[in-house]
Amino acid sequence: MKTLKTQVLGVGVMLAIFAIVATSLVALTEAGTHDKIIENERQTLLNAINAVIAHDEYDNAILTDTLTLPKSGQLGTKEATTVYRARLNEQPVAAILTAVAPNGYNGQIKLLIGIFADGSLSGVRVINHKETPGLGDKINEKKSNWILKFKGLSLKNPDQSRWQVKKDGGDFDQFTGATITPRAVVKAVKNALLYFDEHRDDLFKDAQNNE
Amino acid sequence: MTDGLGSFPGGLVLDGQKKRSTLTAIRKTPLSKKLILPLQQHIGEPSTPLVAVGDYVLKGQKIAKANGHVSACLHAPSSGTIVAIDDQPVPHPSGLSAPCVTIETDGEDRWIERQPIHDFTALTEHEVRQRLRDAGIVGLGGAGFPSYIKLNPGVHHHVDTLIINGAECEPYITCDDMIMRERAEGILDGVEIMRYALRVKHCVIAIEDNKPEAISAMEMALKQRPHIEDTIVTVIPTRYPTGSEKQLIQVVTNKQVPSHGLPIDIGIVCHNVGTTYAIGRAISHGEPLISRIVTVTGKDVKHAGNFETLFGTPMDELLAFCETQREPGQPFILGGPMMGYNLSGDHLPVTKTANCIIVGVDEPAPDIKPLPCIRCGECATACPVSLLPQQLYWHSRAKDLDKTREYNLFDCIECGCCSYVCPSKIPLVHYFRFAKTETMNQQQERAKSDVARIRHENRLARLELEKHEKELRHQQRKAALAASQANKENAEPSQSDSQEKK
Amino acid sequence: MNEQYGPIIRDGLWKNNPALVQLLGLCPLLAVTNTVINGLGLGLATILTLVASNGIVSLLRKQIPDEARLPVFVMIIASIVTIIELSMNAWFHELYLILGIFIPLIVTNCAITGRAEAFAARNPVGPSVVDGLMMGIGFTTVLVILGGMREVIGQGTLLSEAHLMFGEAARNFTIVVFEDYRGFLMALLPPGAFIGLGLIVALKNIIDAKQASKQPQNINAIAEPAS
Amino acid sequence: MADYALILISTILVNNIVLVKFLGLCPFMGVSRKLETAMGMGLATTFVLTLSSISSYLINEYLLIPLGIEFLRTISFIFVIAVVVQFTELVVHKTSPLLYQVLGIFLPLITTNCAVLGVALLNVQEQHGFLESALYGFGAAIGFSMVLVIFASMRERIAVSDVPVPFQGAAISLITAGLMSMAFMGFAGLVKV
Amino acid sequence: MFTAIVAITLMALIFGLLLGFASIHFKVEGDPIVEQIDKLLPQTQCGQCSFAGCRPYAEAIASGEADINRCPPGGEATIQALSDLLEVEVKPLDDECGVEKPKMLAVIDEDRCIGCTLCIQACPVDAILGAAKQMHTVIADECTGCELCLPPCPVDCIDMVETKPNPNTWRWPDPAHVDLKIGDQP
Amino acid sequence: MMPLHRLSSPFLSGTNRVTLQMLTVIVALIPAVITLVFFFGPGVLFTILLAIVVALLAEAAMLKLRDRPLKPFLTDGSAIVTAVLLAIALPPLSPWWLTTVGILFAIIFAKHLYGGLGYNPFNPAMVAYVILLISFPLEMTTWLPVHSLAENPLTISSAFQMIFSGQVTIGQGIDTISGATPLDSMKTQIGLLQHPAQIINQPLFGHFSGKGWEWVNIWFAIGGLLLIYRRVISWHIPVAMLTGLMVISLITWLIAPEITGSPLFHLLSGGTMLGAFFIATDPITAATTIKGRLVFGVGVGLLTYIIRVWGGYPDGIAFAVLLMNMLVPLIDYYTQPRVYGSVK
Repeated sequence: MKTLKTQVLGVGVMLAIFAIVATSLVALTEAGTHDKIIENERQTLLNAINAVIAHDEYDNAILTDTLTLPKSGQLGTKEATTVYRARLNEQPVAAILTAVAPNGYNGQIKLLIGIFADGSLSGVRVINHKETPGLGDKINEKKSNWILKFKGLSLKNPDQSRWQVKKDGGDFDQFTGATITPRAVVKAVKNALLYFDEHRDDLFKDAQNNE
Repeated sequence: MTDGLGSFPGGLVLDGQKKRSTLTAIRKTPLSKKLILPLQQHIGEPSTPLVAVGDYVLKGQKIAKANGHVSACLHAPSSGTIVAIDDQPVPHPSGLSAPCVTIETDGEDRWIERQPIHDFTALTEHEVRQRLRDAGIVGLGGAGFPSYIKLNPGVHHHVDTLIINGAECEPYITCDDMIMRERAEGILDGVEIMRYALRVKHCVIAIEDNKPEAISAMEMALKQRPHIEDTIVTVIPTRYPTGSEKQLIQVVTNKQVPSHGLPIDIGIVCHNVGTTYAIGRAISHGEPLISRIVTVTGKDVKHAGNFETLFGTPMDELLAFCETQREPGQPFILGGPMMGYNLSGDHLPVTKTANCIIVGVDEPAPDIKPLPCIRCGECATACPVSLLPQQLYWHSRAKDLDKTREYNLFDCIECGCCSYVCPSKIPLVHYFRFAKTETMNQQQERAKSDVARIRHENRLARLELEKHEKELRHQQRKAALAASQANKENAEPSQSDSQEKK
Repeated sequence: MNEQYGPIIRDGLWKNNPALVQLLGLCPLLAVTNTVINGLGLGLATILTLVASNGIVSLLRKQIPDEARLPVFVMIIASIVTIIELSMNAWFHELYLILGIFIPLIVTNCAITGRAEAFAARNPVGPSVVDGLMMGIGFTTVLVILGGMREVIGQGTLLSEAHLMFGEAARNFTIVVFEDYRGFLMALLPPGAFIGLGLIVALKNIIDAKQASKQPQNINAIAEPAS
Repeated sequence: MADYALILISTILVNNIVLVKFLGLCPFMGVSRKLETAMGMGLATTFVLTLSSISSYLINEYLLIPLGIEFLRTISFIFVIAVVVQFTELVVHKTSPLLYQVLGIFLPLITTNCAVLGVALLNVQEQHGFLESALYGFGAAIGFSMVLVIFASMRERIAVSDVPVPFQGAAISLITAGLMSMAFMGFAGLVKV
Repeated sequence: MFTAIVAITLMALIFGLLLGFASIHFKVEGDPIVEQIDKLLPQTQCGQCSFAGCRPYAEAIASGEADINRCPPGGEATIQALSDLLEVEVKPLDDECGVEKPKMLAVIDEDRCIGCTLCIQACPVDAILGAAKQMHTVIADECTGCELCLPPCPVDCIDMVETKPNPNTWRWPDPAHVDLKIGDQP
Repeated sequence: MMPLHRLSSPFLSGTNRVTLQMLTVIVALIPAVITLVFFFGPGVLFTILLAIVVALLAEAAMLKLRDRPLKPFLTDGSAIVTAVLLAIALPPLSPWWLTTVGILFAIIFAKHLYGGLGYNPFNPAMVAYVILLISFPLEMTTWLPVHSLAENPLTISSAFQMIFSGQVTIGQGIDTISGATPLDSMKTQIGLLQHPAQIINQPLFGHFSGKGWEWVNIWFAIGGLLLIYRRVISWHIPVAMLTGLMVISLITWLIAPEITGSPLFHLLSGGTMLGAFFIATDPITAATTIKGRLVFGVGVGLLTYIIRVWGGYPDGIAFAVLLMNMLVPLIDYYTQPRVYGSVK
């Protein structure tokens, strides 16, 4: 019984030693890479934002100039989201919102929408979607330039009633064989613009409170 | 009289092809010069010869005795001299040879003294069975199971119904049809004896509706014996394989014999009409089983018909008697075209189970090689036992024998319905036969290897023991030596020391 | 030298290739091989892990008690993988995002545990490291071939997005194999991964059969180091 | 309630762990030669996968996050899984020798089943709560078992087919898996999350 | 970093104790798989597999040291059965070990036998009867056809004969050998 | 050596033949094909012919590669049946390469890699259909409106030109002459929260389902009845499948009429009848036991409906058939009939 116990103890101690060594090594690596990883993540986010608003159009630390929005039916979000604000010389330039088009062909389409302070679009990008490859996935900027065409449009250009795909009598192209996806995206962008219109002031106020 | 009848799943309606051999009455085959009698013409152990080469035997004399419970006696079909006891080609799918007794007949056809029993009720049931066993009677429908065993209800069973099988569902075969037409009286003799031996109440004589003459003959004969109670002729629809025992039981009684069980388990005994007739002859006339009715028919037979033939008669003589022109490449079959087998030659003896010889069929299976199975399921629809032949085929082909057993391979009755309907023309039954013999072979080998292992282990244990004993002896001897030396040492220490040093 | 390492090299690269013959490590193999670069990235990570784990396991093989063998192996491998994961996160961030969950899953790549069990735990460091390297290269080769196959058939290019791995300079590495190709989408979707690997395995079988028929009766001279 | 049902449908059919997510392929290819063994493997995996997704959730939530050592997630999860497997083996062995006979040989294999670790990591990635984690693990395991059993039954049939020689064995199995995964694409869009 | 090391070490320690405890407490005795493999081998004890009998070979298979295709007497059927049991691919018989032959039976030419008992000692299943200086004979039913009695015989009086089939031991021919190409015109 | 079928009994043989069954299938398809041509123009015929030619060539090539005799397998008709079924399922103006790729996958991957006739676990035509559907969703979901709706019906030569060179002679592009199938537009418009009862009043729809489609489906059903009458297929699968589809659609229709069309709409839309009588009944890939066939059929019906209504693809027949194909070994295993004499 005694040997049995020592044996058990031996295994345990052995494992513990290995654990100490292994964890130390891992922890050391972590310490060495920590800052770089944080920086990477920051850069990735920045890249995403820069896709919807050119980086020379603002000069503030956009990643820290944020505001948390509660979930909103108009934006299609089901949880709180973060708004990034772009400013040039302390003046509001644009807000970058997250919106969700709930009625894609295969589910939700998550969008990043940049809106200039004057209510025109600085850019739209799809972050996440499950649309049918070959049909609906043309909303991805890598597959087609459809999504790029939003840049510069606003609720007046074209007129609010024309914010529909051509098939429904609007101004926006649909894809051959797939109408649902572009329709969902157009609608989501339009709703985001409407939201922006209503909340413009709230969206740009109080920059100092965030860090 | 069709109400109350059951039916089995699947089955086929086949062209009977029976007319050709029922145009003439049963004829006797001429006595052959040489009769070759295989020692095994039945299911079970081969019989043991009672005669030696050179012995003179009389017609009906017992020349070989049953060897064990499941076995049958063999009798000389005619008088003559034993000229050989050796291996001869026998009718068997393998075409191999087996031990046979050969009699050179003297043409006198002299009977041994017969002991007819006029009132079988004077005998006990046991004595009846004993006489049947001595008379060498086996099932004449094709299987050749010793009949006396099937007439023994035993203490655990109560037999309720005796079924006389006059279905004869296979195409071409008409020997049962003809025996019912011509020898209905004799059959009823047998029925009475069997009813007595089995102490059974009901008796059903089942005949397919494509044999109206046989039906009326049996009904007529039955009317003339009003004392036979509770015995009826039942007409059943013609559908292959109604004549198979288990299927017949299902049709007549609407009951199923348990898988791996016997009809007697559900209180039913079933005998062929030919067997029934032979039982009647054996008791009432004291004649052992020495001949049977053989149907000789087929495209290439000029005078097709049924022939009462002594066992051992070479088939070539029988075929010559009905002027047969055998064409090479044409089927030459013993038994029916659905379940019979190819004969390896024509110089083979007629045996107890040889019910029909077919020389050339009218519509043979076409000469195309099989296509792969397309799983159409026709075979499963046709199977009278509700098996899934295409699954069995699949696993037989892959030699996955365990799986074939899982799919109930051994319930297959090899009736051939599946092969017949297969659109790809796959010889399914052949695969099943192969898988069955392969399984049995494997079981035998496994049993043998078990024995070998035990023997090997015993041997190892024995060697170990011997080695151990040797060592023990060695040690004992050493110990004894040491002890004796020690003794010596004790006695004369200095001497032993010096001795050792030397 | 050659005698000792020859069989190990042949084993890893061809005869006992972890992906084609042992069918190990299939999860990443199928999941990340949309493009050559993805395959290459994960392949390199796997090579590193294999070499390191084989080396360490072999180094410590006498110290590890038998009862604790598996947990220790797992721990060693998990640590290595975590280190690699962190490094990739730091230096190949975009690739790291694409490969996602399959980097930590290298831990459960049976090819790695398998080699640790079957080879490294029984052999000295030198052969173990070579074995790890060869198995890794064999695995990576398959990753790259499958990635290439799917990329060409699926979108008509090769080496697209090479910058994820080789930096910005590699952006124009991309080779457009078919101009104006409409793309055979299935190759990029899950079924394409399975079918593609199936075809590669069959191709290996065909080549093996060809070789066997060319040099008949090559007696099993090469001792097989326990598989 | 409906959300939970959707998680199940999603993990079993739409995002099947094997055919869509490419996890657990080693046992999928390795233990699918025979139907009975596939069933045993499925049963064992279901048990372990459910249990380990629960326990890794607990470890993550109450150990790693509070201590701020998320970077040790992989190590601790694989550890937890190894222990859960060992623990299962222990319990089964003690309580039901019969079950042990069925599951025994499969249990050690599960440690290196990437589906188990994968599901634990996915749970974290998708920020599932306790019940969601458990359901996600259970659904994934059911999806795994279902596909494994189906695949095994198909392989039994293919094993006796007249497959061209170079394709026999692994190659045709992979192609079959591919066609299965293709058929499963029919479920795409069933759950619009 | 410190917390990390402490946490993981503690975890490892606890789990290590648990595993160590389990591994000792629940060690499985014996290996039933050897029995099952042994059951499938033909028990000729012929040693063609290069192991000293069927059981050692079974043990070697169970431990993964030997392949399943080293048993010529068992042939294809045994390989099939083993592959089923162990769930590995079927392989062709290793020709290093020998080729599959029909079942053989040792027969002693009694005229030449000098009664040396060497064959009796060689027979692994005790299937040879006889005593020193007396003629020996083989019990046909027990002979496994292993040929181990051939080399020791000083006068070469043992012959291996093929066992002859009779209608009772006959098997229906394998359909696979009858039609080689499905779909061919005859 | 004696041929196998002469080696042992039975020595008689029925008249049932594989080739005959396949031929009957093709004959039974003719009325529906004529209807298709009537409604969707001559393109259908070109596609069928192209498919047959490619299928026979591919079959011959594979047989040659596998060292199998050509004649019995080329004449068994199975390749032609596969070709015709796929061609019918494809859009009427499919470009030639679409048909060719599909047939190659059907014959090579789905059929010959598994060992050719009789061994394929998946229905080859449906494998090809799904591969095309997920790879080329655009081409595969572009249908012509029925003739009577088109402004200028296609002539034979323009159809030929479109299939083989991709050139459109009339109008500006394929967009102007093509559109979605009734099933597809029903789904799309329900997505727009329109009520099925209104959708069905649009010009694309006829009495019960899509204009033209209902007739095509009815003729497929009539052809199928011929197959049942000729005992080429048994009634179990079609009846079970249609019952399954009808029951589930009836239930949803009664409970929630806003989510999809009526049971009749589903019975007479898309590939329902083609699937029920010609595809799900393919004996090689369907269940073989009686009970199994019922299970199989109901499964195909239910899955079809589920995929149509809730899934990501407009028609679910092909996926449903493949999914049930996968289950066939299990279904067969668990629905073995009770063998004579066995208890339960």
